[in-house]
Formats: sequence, structure tokens, C-alpha cells
Amino acid sequence: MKKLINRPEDVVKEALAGMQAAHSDLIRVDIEQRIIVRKDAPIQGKVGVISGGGSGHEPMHGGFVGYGMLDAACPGEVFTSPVPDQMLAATKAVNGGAGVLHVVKNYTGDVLNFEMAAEMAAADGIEVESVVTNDDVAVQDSTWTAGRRGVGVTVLLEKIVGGLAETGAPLAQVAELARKVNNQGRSMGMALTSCTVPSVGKPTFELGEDEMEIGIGIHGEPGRRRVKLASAAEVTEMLATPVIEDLGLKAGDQVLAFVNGMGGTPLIELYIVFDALHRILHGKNITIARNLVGSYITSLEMAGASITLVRLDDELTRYWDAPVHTPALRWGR
Amino acid sequence: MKKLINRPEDVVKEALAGMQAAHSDLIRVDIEQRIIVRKDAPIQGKVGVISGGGSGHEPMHGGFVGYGMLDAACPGEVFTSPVPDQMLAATKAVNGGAGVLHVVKNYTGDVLNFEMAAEMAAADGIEVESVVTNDDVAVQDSTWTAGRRGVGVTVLLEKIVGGLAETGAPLAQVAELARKVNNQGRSMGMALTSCTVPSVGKPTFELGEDEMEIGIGIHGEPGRRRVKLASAAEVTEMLATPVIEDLGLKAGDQVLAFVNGMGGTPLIELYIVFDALHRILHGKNITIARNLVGSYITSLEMAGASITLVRLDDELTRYWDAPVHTPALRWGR
Amino acid sequence: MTNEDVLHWLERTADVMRENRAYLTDLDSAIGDADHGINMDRGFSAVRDKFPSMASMDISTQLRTVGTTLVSTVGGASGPLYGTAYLRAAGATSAKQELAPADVVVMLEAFLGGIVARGKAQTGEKTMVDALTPAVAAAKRALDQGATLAQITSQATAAAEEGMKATIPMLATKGRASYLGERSIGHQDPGATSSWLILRSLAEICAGQ
Amino acid sequence: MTNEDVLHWLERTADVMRENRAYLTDLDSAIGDADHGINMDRGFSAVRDKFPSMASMDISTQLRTVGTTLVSTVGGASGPLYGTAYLRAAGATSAKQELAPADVVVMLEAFLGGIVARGKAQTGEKTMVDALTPAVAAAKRALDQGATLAQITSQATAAAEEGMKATIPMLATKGRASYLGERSIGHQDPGATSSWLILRSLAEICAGQ
Ligand SMILES: Nc1ncnc2c1ncn2[C@@H]1O[C@H](COP(=O)(O)OP(=O)(O)O)[C@@H](O)[C@H]1O
Ligand SMILES: Nc1ncnc2c1ncn2[C@@H]1O[C@H](COP(=O)(O)OP(=O)(O)O)[C@@H](O)[C@H]1O
Ligand SMILES: [Mg+2]
Ligand SMILES: [Mg+2]
Ligand SMILES: [Mg+2]
Ligand SMILES: [Mg+2]
Repeated sequence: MKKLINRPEDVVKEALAGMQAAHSDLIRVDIEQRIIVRKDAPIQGKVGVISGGGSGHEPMHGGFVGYGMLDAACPGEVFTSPVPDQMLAATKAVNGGAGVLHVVKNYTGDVLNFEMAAEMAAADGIEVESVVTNDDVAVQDSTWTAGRRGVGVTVLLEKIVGGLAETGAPLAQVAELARKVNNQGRSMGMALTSCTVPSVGKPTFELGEDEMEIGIGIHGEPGRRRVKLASAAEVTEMLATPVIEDLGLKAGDQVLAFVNGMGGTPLIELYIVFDALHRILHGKNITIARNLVGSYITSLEMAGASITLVRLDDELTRYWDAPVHTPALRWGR
Repeated sequence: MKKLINRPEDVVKEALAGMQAAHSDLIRVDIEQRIIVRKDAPIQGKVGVISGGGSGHEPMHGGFVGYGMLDAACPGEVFTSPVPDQMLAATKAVNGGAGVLHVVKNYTGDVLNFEMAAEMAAADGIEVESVVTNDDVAVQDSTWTAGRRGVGVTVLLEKIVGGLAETGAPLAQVAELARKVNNQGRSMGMALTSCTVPSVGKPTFELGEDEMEIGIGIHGEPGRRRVKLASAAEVTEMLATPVIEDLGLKAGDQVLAFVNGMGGTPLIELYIVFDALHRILHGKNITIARNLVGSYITSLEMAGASITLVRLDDELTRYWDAPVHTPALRWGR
Repeated sequence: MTNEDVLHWLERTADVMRENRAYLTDLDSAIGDADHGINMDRGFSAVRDKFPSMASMDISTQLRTVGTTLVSTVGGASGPLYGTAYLRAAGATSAKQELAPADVVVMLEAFLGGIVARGKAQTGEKTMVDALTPAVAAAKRALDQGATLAQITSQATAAAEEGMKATIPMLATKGRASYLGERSIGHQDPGATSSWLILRSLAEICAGQ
Repeated sequence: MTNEDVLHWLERTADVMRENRAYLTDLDSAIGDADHGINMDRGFSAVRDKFPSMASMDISTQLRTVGTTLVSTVGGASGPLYGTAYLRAAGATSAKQELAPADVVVMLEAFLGGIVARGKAQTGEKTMVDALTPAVAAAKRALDQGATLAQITSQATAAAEEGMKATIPMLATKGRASYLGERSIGHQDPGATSSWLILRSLAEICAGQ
């Protein structure tokens, strides 16, 4: 295992310490409780927006804590959902009296732990709404699965919803916008290589030199199918087509296009994928009104990429454009 | 070779097309002339700041073109210096009458090509100053080498100098600040893995599962020495110590600390390195007044990291903090 | 069984989870995210830290302690699932100083009930439920036939092992493995395996009686 | 030699650079950045595109065209170095309709002169200069002894090959390889190798005469 780490069991703790040291102007890290809280939280009268999940997806979610996005994040062990105690602590830390939104990616572990946390928060008299993201079209016939996974849309949703929450909008409206973003977004990802969970020490799956996985999640789970390596243009086609179809995009639609790297893929390749995606959408007369290109929701050092498209309207565009100031995303201030 | 690319010979061209499609609000890409120009260039009365070098280091340099940083960038083939024609075209495109600064990383290829470009520009009556960055402490006794390489400091220099140029300062002053930043900064890098030049198709060097290279450049050149894998804390020590000593940092000094990923190393590991660096500097009573953590000067998909420290004073801090709006770095607007 | 026996059971479980940390994680690598063994070991290591204080607790309090500890240290799907299981088991044994064979069966039913209540899985979905459901049924049968606690728990363990093996050909429709679709077939479910280990530890303790 | 011979030389050089693309790149992988063969092939492919128009040019214009083409397509260290070399060669042959053996030696001197002027390297620094310096010396010697053009160029090529091999034990102090320090020892310099190939192509053409 080749990683810049110390003891595997200290990876999350030390990465959190590094974030604290680098971003003390924006966030407060509670290493003990394992939560990252916006420095000025709780903000009276503002809905608190929190999220969380396993670590290994950096910058998600801790890198999105700050003005105009998340009020707190709960990092679990690598690829393992955090525990209800963390979510409860985060919920309490950001509750400014207007209630708290839990942004939950649809994985059994995340859903069950956030569910328990919401029960505890309710018991403490804190109003909580939960929104579950499930944008991964690689997971089909969700009646026969735990349901589509929450992946790339989660990042965009946290930005857009955080923008609305900053205006002082009530919890119900914030939750409603969150559901709307989730409904308007779809994603699909692929891997050129596997990744190694530090405490495991060997790759989660083996891939031949001439193979790739299509339809992977963000936890090094094997994908839906293994195929021979293909060109960036072909890969982009494989990812974009099901996304476009599942979302029912039509000529004239405007989208927010997000080309995401899985952690080990350099920016130069992501721009090649974005170029291919741009051609595909242009050919269908679908306009990329906004875009995000970079590694924002990763699987440790996995090489690969995912494509997320969100259908935009004025409301979504407005809150995407709204100022944000977090360690990983910043504009407008 | 596992990459999200099409034909190796199209990598640079397609990545440029992707950048154009993603950032048309900030930059103008001339695929034919192979230059990336700030959208509102030339700006009358403002010194134009340009840089360039081989591709494969994204986001450097193209990702730094925009308000408050570079006016243009010249991307060469992967790991190969661009040609004088590109540099001349970029120089002409950004010349607003106040002259143009060439930021050149110290590699024979870059130096010789920029030298020829400067001769051509002078022949065309454009005032050009060149500043060569050479911050890599891995290269010793530069009387016996082509001199120290230009690495991480280049990124920070382009931001700081771009901030001053934005104020309308004259060419001589801009060049002087550039030399000052270069003098006040040092870097050192390491690799956990090699990288593969697309048109070559196989790794530039082979590294055993238990080996790493210390003192690498940014072109997949082998490093100064090959050692057994070590912990993040030990690696950080190996990189930081020569930087601190060569820069002669003393207790009470303030620095801009830059932990850079080489392309294949995920953010979670960079924060662990930053945590280790923070401990080392804290122990020496050196204050990290500003920092940058992320993959900004890369070697394709190489796994590894580099550490850059720049001694700060009020002037450097002011122009580091100044607003910047480029594809890769943005704050203050 | 006494609170001392329960403590032995929990100690045995903690050891077994450590011994099988890599095995459970390998199973999870094939159809999940390679952490089940790590999760279970982390959770039961936290439980181990509480053993000193648990000697003086009554059975229900011991089980409640395990439940809350797992909930707050395991994470993942198995944390809330096993956490709820032990919490329900605690509820089913409250105020009991000793557990008669019938009480143990009631406890196991509650254990399974907690997992089903939390996870909403039915048998055949390639989860813990596929090991625990036949195990509880076997335990009941043995009890009705007047078997001893040793027989009840060993027959429950045997049934759990069968149920666990039966997950191999199953298509996962719950949990992470369900994302694999057809590719989940041919692999043994990690959670069903940890459930079997929990029961086997119980049987080993009761074998003494 | 006529402008037709020069064109043959350049055509041969372009083919040789293509054939040795991988070889030169491998040499550069060991002590550089794995692109020398790619750079030379890219440059001479661009030159190849100009062959049609070059047939009607005089020798000096042919060489100038090669120089400007290499400068604007190769990049790296070798682009300005070889570019300047051909430009200087063009200068040394201006207004000549044919090159006598003495003119060819003058051309080769100018070629080397351009590389030294641009790169400031001396012999022993593990660069092109280590192949070209002995080659030019050998050419002069042969000329003084009244050798034929075929003999001059083949002796220059032999000297270049020796000089190229002599770079193997050298410690690089110029160019990218110098960053390796001691580790540059034991590897043949890529640029010295391409210089030898350029001379060998010339000798092959002149062998006919
Ligand atoms: N809905 C569910 N009901 C019962 N058991 C489940 C359910 N979902 C998952 N499981 C069990 O959880 C196990 C995985 O646990 P673990 O790997 O620790 O969590 P995660 O899947 O979050 O990484 C699976 O093998 C399966 O037996
Ligand atoms: N200062 C110099 N003078 C002469 N030749 C040089 C000098 N620096 C480098 N070279 C030659 O250039 C060759 C490398 O060329 P190339 O790989 O194309 O460029 P780069 O090093 O920029 O990648 C070296 O093998 C060496 O022979
Ligand atoms: Mg997990
Ligand atoms: Mg090069
Ligand atoms: Mg798991
Ligand atoms: Mg080279």
C-alpha cells in the first residue's frame, strides 16, 4: 500500500487535524466528537444544513463546510458511515432555532445512522428534516436494490441548498429545494483502478491492465460491469447516455455539468472528458449553463471519473451562483 | 497505460478544448497557436504576465490565467517546453503597452525557448523582462547542474506577482517582486509512483512496491535518491527540513506553506502531510500565516507530494491576499 | 445463564470478531466496501473496554451497554442493525437475574426482531437475516422438544451456518451488495457470517452448562 | 553536394528519427523526461511536410527552413539547440549552389557552433556537444588529409559514435540529466545519440558520391 499516511487507524484523525490547521478561519474541528463545524455556527434563525458519510471522499463533506454551503459535516471512518452520536452533536452545534436539514446519501449505513440521529434529535426537541440523495443511475430497478446510491448530486445539492439556507429560508422550503435538486440530477461513474482502504492494506478489487469498471459507487464497490478499456470519448458516452436518458433531458434544456475525478485522475484527463461531454450535449442541443470540473467526491486514490448532470431553472441557477466560501468551493466573496 | 484520453497526440489539444468549454467566461483558448489568454487581454497600461511550460502539470499554468494572476499561458506538449512561437503569440496578445513579464521555470528547454521568444519580441519592439524560478532544493551544487529547478514557488509567484500587476505597477517593479518571491521560496518533492507520458505508454521509471523517490522534479524525472517507503510524518520531515534550512527560516518567521499533490495523491493524504508540516513548523516557532493545500503543480497521475515554503512579509502577504479569479484559484471576487 | 455467562459470551464474541477481522473484510471486499470486519472489530473492541464495569451489571444492562456501544462506534449498516438488536435483546431480558432456556430463545427472537425492525429485510435478500431467521426457528424447535440450553444454542448455530452458506447463491437486494446485481451471486454475505459467529460464541459458552 | 543531396540527407534524417523515436525516448527516460525521441520525430515530421516545397530551394534556404521548423515545433531543450544549429549551418552555406568537401566541414562547424552558442555546454557535460565536437574535429582532420566527402563524413560519424558512447560514464552537468547527480552516470545521452544519427544520415548520403 503506497500512501502518505502514518498509522491506518489515525488517517481520519490526522486529516481532520490538517484541515483544522489549514482552515481555522472557516471551520472548527472537534477531533473528539469527529465533527467539522462552520466557525460562526450556530447562526440564529438560520436553518442548519449538515451532511456526513464515510471518509475517503475528500473534499466531501468537510471541505464544503462554510458560508453558503454546509454548517457541519460528520466524517466517519474510511468508507464507513459515521455514527448517530456524531450526527447528533453536529445537529446540536448548528441548530440556530430554525431546525436542521440532514443531507443523507442513500446507503443503508448512512440512512440507518442518520435515522437514529434524527430520532435522538427529535427527542431533544430539535426539528430535523432529512433528504436522501439517490442520483446514481448505475443502480437500476431500485425495487430490487437498496435503491440508487447518492453520489455526485450530493455536492451540487449541498451548494445550492446552502445558498438558499443562507437567505434565512424556513426548513420546509430548504428541504423542498433539496428534494428538487435531487430529482433534477443524475450521475454515473467509472474506475480505471481500484482503491485501497488504509486499514485493509490491499485493493478492494483487482482490475486487469486492460480493464475498467463501469457503474461504480464511491466506496470502491465493484461496478455493475467490467469492460475492456476504451477511449475518453467512449467512456464519456457510456456515462453520459444513461444520465441524459434517465433525466429525460431534451433539446433546449439547460444543465449544470459536473465532471468529477475519483481521486487518482489528474485534471488534464478531466478536461478531456469535459470536452467529450460538451460535444455530446452540444449535439443534442442541451446547453451547459454552469459547470464544475475537478475532484470533489472521491474514492481515496482511485483513478476514474463520474459525470453528474442537474437540470437547471432560474431558482437552481440563482443559488448555485450565490456566494460560497468553504475550503473546497469558493466564489462571490 | 490507464488514462481517460483519446489519441495520445490529441491530449493537449483536447484538454485545451475542455478548458475553453468550461471557462469561456474567464479565458480565450487559441487551439491553433496553443495559447490560453485572459478574456479581457490586452489590458491597456497593465503589465502582461505570462508563463508556460510543458503540459501535464495542470492546473498550472492555464488554470492560473485570469484576473489577478496570469494574462496568458503557453502549454507545450506533455513535459516538453512550448516553442518560441507560442510565447511570442502570447506576449503580443497580452501586451497593453506596459511591457510583458515572462515567468520561466528553470529547465534548459524552457529557458532556451523563452530566450528565443524574448529576442523575437524585442525585435517586434515589445519590452520583455524574464524571471526564472529555481526553488527546488533537491538540486544541489548548482555549479555542477543546470541549476535548481523551478517548481512549487512558480504557482505562488504567479499569484503574488499577478496581484501587483493588477494595480498597474510598472514592469521593473513587477519583475523585482517576482525575483523577491523566488528568493524567499524553496520547495522539495517526492514520488510514491512514477507517471506515464501518453505518447510513451509506459512509466518513466519503475518503483518497487516498498520504494519511493525523494527529490523528484515535475516531469517524472527520477529523484535524487530512492529510499524505502516511510510514514507521512517521516516523508514530511525529509521534505521540510532541507527547505527550512536552505531558506534559513528562524523562530518568529511567517511563511506561506504550500502542500502540493503530484496528481494521483488524494486530498485526504495532503491534509495528513499538512498536519505533519504544521507540527514541524510549530515546533520551530515558525508561523504558517497563509497556506495552500491541493494539487496545483502536478506530474500527470504521479502519486506523491511536494512542500513549498515562502517567507512572508507585508508586501507578499498583501498581494497573496489580493483578489484572484482564475479557473483554479479564486478568492475575493 | 447468569450475567457472568453473558459476559463470557460477549468476551468470546469480541475475541472472535478480532480473529475474523480480515475474513469478514475479505467477504465484504467481494460484494461490499471492505470494512465489515473492521467495523465489527472496532465495535467489539469498544465493548471490550467496558467489560470491567460490566461484571456488576445485570444481564439487561449488559446487553443495553453493548447495544449503545455498537451504535456509537461501529457506523455503517451493521452498527445500527446490531446495535438495535442488542438493545431489543436488553428489553426482552429486563429485570431477569438469570435466563432460563426459554428466556434465551426470547432474547434471540428480540435480537432478530431488532435487525428486521431497523433494516426491513426479509429472508432471501442476502443479509444477516438469512442467518438469524433459521437460527431462531431452530432454537424454538429445540426448546419445544425440551432440549437443554447447550442443545438449543448449538442447533441454532448449525442453522445459522446453513443460512449463512445459503446466502452464497443469493442475489443481494438489500445493502451495498445489491448494487452489484447479478455479480453479488456466488459470494457469502459478510453480515450473515458475523451473525453466525455471534451465535457460535453463545453456543460455545453454553456448551459448558 | 547539391541541394538535391541535402534534401536526401534531410529525408534520411527524418526517417531515422522516426525509426529511433522509441530508442531515443527510452534513453531520455533513464536520465531525462522521456520525450527526446518524441520531440525529434515531431520536429522532423514537420520538416518532412515541407520537403515538396524544398526541392526548389537552394541549400542555405533548405537548412534555414529546417532550423525555423525545428524551433517552432520541437520545444524542449533540443528544439532551440538543433534549430539554432541548422540556422547557423544555413548562414555558413549562403549563396552556395554546391558544397565542396571544405564547405561541408564549414557547415558542420557552424552546426556545432550554433549548439554551443545557444546551450553554453562544453565537452564532458554529457550533451550533444560530446558527439559533435569530436565529429567536427575528425572531419577537419580528414579534409586536411585530402579525403573525399564520403571519407570525411564517415570518419565524422565514427567519431560522433565514439563521443556518444563516451557520454555513458559521464556525470551530467547540463540539461535535465544533471538533476540526477551521480545517478546520471552509466546512461548514454539521448541528445548525443540524435546528433550521431544526424551525422550518420549525412554519411549514408555522401557514401554514394
Ligand atoms: N437492510 C438490511 N437488513 C439487514 N442486514 C443488512 C441490511 N443492509 C445490510 N445489511 C447487512 O450489513 C452487512 C454489511 O455491513 P457493513 O459492511 O459493516 O456496513 P456497510 O455496508 O455500510 O459497509 C451486509 O453484509 C448485510 O448482511
Ligand atoms: N545546455 C545544453 N547544451 C547542449 N545540449 C544540451 C543542453 N542541455 C540539454 N542538452 C541536450 O538535450 C537533450 C535533451 O533533449 P530533449 O529531451 O528533447 O529536451 P528536454 O530535456 O527539454 O526534455 C540532452 O540529452 C542533451 O544532449
Ligand atoms: Mg462501509
Ligand atoms: Mg522535455
Ligand atoms: Mg461494508
Ligand atoms: Mg527530454
